[in-house]
Amino acid sequence: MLLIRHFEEALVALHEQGHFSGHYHVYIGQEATGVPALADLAPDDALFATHRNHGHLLARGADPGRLFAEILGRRDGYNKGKGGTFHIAAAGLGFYHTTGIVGGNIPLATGAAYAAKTRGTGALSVCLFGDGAMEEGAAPEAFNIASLWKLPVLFLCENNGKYGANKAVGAAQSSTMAAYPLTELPGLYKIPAVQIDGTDVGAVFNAVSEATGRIRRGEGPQFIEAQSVRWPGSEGNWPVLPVATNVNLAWDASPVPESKRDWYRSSDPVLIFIRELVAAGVATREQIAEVEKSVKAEISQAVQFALASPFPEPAEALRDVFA
Amino acid sequence: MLLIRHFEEALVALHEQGHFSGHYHVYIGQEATGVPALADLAPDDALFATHRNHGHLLARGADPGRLFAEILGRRDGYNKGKGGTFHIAAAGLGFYHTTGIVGGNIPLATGAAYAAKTRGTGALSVCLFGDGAMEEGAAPEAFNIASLWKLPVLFLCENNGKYGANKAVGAAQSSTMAAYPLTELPGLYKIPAVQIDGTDVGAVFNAVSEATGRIRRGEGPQFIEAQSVRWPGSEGNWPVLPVATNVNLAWDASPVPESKRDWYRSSDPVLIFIRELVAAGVATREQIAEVEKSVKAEISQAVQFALASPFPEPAEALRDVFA
Amino acid sequence: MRQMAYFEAKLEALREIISADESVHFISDIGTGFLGLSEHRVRFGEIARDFPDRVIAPPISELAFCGLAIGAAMSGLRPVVDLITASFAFEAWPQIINEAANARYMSGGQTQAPVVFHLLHGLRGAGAAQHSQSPQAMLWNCPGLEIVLPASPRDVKGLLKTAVASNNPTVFIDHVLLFECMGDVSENDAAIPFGQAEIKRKGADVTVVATSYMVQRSLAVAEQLAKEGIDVEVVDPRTIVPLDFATIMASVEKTGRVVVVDECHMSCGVAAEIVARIAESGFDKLKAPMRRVATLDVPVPYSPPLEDFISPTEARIAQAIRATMN
Amino acid sequence: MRQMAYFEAKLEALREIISADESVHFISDIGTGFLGLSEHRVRFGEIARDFPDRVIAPPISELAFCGLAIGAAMSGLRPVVDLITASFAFEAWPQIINEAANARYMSGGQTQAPVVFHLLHGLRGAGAAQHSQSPQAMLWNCPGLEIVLPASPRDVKGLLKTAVASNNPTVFIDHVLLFECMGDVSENDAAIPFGQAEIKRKGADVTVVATSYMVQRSLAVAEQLAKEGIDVEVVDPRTIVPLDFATIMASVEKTGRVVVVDECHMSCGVAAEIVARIAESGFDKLKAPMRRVATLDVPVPYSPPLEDFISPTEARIAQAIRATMN
Ligand SMILES: Cc1ncc(C[n+]2csc(CCOP(=O)(O)OP(=O)(O)O)c2C)c(N)n1
Ligand SMILES: Cc1ncc(C[n+]2csc(CCOP(=O)(O)OP(=O)(O)O)c2C)c(N)n1
Ligand SMILES: [Mg+2]
Ligand SMILES: [Mg+2]
Repeated sequence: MLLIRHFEEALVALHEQGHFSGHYHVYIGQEATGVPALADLAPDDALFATHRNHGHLLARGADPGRLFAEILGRRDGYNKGKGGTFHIAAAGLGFYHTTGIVGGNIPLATGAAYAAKTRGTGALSVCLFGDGAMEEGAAPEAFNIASLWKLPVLFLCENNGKYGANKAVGAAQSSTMAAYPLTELPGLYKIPAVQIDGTDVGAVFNAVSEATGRIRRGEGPQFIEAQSVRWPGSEGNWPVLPVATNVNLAWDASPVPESKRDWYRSSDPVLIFIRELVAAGVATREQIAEVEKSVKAEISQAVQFALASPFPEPAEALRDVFA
Repeated sequence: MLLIRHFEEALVALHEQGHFSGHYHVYIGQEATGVPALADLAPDDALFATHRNHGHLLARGADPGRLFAEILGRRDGYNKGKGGTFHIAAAGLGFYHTTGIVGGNIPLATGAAYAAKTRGTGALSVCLFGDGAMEEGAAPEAFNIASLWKLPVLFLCENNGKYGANKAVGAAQSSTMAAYPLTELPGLYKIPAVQIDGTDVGAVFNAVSEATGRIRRGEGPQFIEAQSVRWPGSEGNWPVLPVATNVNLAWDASPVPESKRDWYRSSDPVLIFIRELVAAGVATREQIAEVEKSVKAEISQAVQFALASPFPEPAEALRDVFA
Repeated sequence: MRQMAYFEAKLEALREIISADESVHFISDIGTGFLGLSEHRVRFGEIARDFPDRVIAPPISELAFCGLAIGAAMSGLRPVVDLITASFAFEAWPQIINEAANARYMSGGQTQAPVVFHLLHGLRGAGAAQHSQSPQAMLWNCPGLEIVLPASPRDVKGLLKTAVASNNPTVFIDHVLLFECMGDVSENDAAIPFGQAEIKRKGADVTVVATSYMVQRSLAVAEQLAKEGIDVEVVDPRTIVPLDFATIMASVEKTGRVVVVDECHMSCGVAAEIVARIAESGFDKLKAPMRRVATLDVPVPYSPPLEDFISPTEARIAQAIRATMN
Repeated sequence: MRQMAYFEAKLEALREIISADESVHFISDIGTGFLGLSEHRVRFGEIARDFPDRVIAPPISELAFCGLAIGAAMSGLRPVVDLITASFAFEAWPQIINEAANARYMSGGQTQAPVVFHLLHGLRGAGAAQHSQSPQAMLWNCPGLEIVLPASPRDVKGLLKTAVASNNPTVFIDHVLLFECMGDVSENDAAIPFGQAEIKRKGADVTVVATSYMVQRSLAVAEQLAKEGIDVEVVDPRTIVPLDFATIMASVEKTGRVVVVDECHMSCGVAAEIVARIAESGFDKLKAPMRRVATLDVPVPYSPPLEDFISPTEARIAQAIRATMN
């Protein structure tokens, strides 16, 4: 989780320094969903992420250097610089295809599950998407098929809009959806669906283990809505850091500008987890600070790796269209 | 209803005689839905039908001669022969656009309702579609918007698959749908939804009046699922008449080939209604036979009109692309 | 050599393909699969019956079932999806254009999606505006898709085999009016490699480049015009991605006269691209302006004489060929 | 005459349009409407604030909200829908291609759908394969849609007005890299009729037909080449449906040399159609083979040097122009 946080924060800095220019999205605020959710999967499970994929890749063990390199468009990036931030694929980790089209991965993940089931591999497929994807017709269409054909797919909807736009109706959506809670839509298609606190590592781990267990026992698709509170750095179209995270914020959020302090104080999943670890006596503050130190060193090495990686030769653009 | 029945039966004959060649669909078996449903609408209400539109047009008072002419590709057809059976439009009757794309009219009807609401005309919009359309993502997407924006639209789903393909799950769908009954999907989007017997004229009339009443009082979209049993003449890809309907079948179905007799005996909405009328003393058998006679005369005149109508000049093909 | 009807060759190919490779699945309506509204459509049911675990009928959810096929292809299957009428492929456009076509490239070559989308395109008679489309030009404008347009019994069989064996997403675009066409198909007919045009008729005076059903129509016109002393060469690219431009150019160099016949709408259609390429590379070989015969730029009307008027008919093909001779 | 930035002219047009006609509704995100990711995007919020009943933000349901706009247009409104990135228009393809484009025709002229779809197309810098598409060629292959490609502050304002006033479905395709471009816009700028090309630069040696952002790029190249003694004429069709082919041909007759520059992928792109038309009608006027400069036929890569390599850059435009002079 700390690795993801520091990765994304370093990325914001790289963007501000002009090392890459396009639109991008960070996973800050959702670390407690991705990390425990992907902790327990099998090596041949397939994963389909979205524009907000960096955290998923890292949670699955991706090399931060090659991730940075991809986002910087460099030759050593996972996709040779061809995919970029929206499309990071790492087939070796089960990320075959990452889409920038909202809802686009829901049919694809359902298809990977169809392959797993009919080939009898015992693998499952995980579809990671935001609450916004529930507004696309692709979602109910794919839920229907996944349910009818009892496909081994976990739909993991990261609703980062808790207390969001639709607060008025008491729901937790980042945008306009009459069907809430979001679990009702898959539920309608007879897909077991639960809503959980996506900032609670234990809750996520348990819900995902339970769901994947059911899937592997042949019970068909499962749906989890993991709620989190939108990180205040993503209010504009480009991420802006309210503060550089360090583990001490877990006990003293005063370095955060007041208007954004609340989030760090009560909704930041990384800081919540740190407090939990310390409270449970699993680690001391000092140990955690040590971990952070080594994470930061790893990130800074990874940044160096990426910056040192050359841009691909221009003619590389002509390769990989067809087999 | 008799007019629709005899229209469609005459059409099957015209097809068999080679007067038109394309794929087409008839409304036989659903007459008790379309007729009462459209009986009570206002002149400026908008209607959006599908490939199975002939009955809707007739129920709304379309001229059978011009309908036949359209289906035969003749100059006097409602669309000058350009639309044909799938696309009969009659703007004067509120049929602006009839689509052959399953689910395609659901967003369109929602849009007409948006126009009616924002222009304050007091009109509503009626979307007529089959159970199959519920499988297209266009349906939930449009339901969501119609509900959020409280649009004056009646979604009238004609489920002609009662005891159909999905009998196994106890549902009434013509094809594969995990979300049943069909009323649950609009219900999820907070659209009031009822399931009714689409072969019961009174039930349809009451349900539609109630729904349109609510819509006109500003309560937003409403959904009705009208169930009917698939006519056995539509088992193949082209309609085939098991028998030429005449009102006497209401009391004696023996002229129908045995394998298809059941439908005429218990599921034919036209014959059901005739028996009701007689039982209620509203009409005698003889009066109904008289009506049928005049309907048949009207249909045969309409056929003559259509056959006498010339084909459009070829260069007509170049007109009506742009204003 | 066996004489065989086109639809029989197609069915034979489907059966051989699903028999030979466990990873092949057909996602298709059982009652009409791959044969649309033709009277032979029920014949697909025999295959479905013999491979019940590998032929599956989806709901009316083109976007999702095409996406499903793409995802399954990424995970090791070779799904063949029947979209029936080509117009319904628009429902799945986001998955075909944004996902399938880009998957290999965006991933830097890590991922492949060997899916086949099967469509029936074109003017089929009274299909009207929403059931007569020819999306091959739109698809050609989207790099990353192979596009196959068979025109003979031998080609439909051989190209279908190559399509399923290909490691790329492939759009297999067929035409219902070809189904009754007869032709030679050898017992052990081999797969036909993509990117190999076939000279369907040798001729010295005019090169006609035609695709799909227009190949058959152009051949008929060529016979007619032979009587007028015009010797037409008919070149069938068979696949437009990849395109065997060398064979086309060799013919152009020989004849110096070009007509391109294609059933897409005219503007930005397949004929536009072929004419543009020849204009760029073969300008000095041309003895006369090139001509395109395509569907006129109006939505497809329902009424037969109107449909005929906008269609690339034999009369319009003949007229275009004659025009190049003046 | 006022000098004005392109995005300002566009905002001014939007405000004037919604002020002038009660039946205009904007279906659009409030925070970014019509300006995509440009830094000025929040400026649309001012209009939304002033017309709260006629600017409405839809869910992420492109298919439904485009269909809604079409249906509303059939019932008397003039909706303008912002699809943001052009690639998202594929989600609404069934409604745009099958419903909007065919409505008037299929109904035999009874129904009209005066809707405007607004898209931002093209290579915008690191948009990668799914956020850089240029769907205008696909759309041109679908009769029934007007297609507008503005390239200057005056044009964006004048053409937007005509688009909304038009009784046909219109696709308004803009380019975010034009937004900072400055130009003259008169206070009471009139609507610019569709189907009137503009000679953006007069020249005697080579005709460059360019659209959208490629007009600005071609103008820059023309200035460069003037120093080499090559006098380039830049013709901007401004709308491709309807197309002012007469103005293009008049220029071709004068220069005898043609380069077409367009940001669609090459095959079946806009440049293909323009080259094909000239090849058919202007064959005897040409002194050299025509050249196309378009996006190379590969998905759009993310990395800047790769994106640049496949893009219709100034260097490639200049090279193509020089090639026609030999
Ligand atoms: C089909 C499509 N429409 C619109 C967009 C533009 N877009 C990018 S991210 C986004 C919001 C998505 O919200 P959500 O799914 O909740 O993901 P989050 O960004 O909150 O993680 C939108 C609308 C898109 N990428 N694809
Ligand atoms: C998008 C799309 N997919 C497929 C079809 C082919 N098709 C025509 S009618 C039909 C069945 C529709 O079922 P339903 O909506 O229940 O209507 P019914 O024919 O039963 O009245 C299908 C699949 C189509 N017209 N459009
Ligand atoms: Mg979200
Ligand atoms: Mg039905």
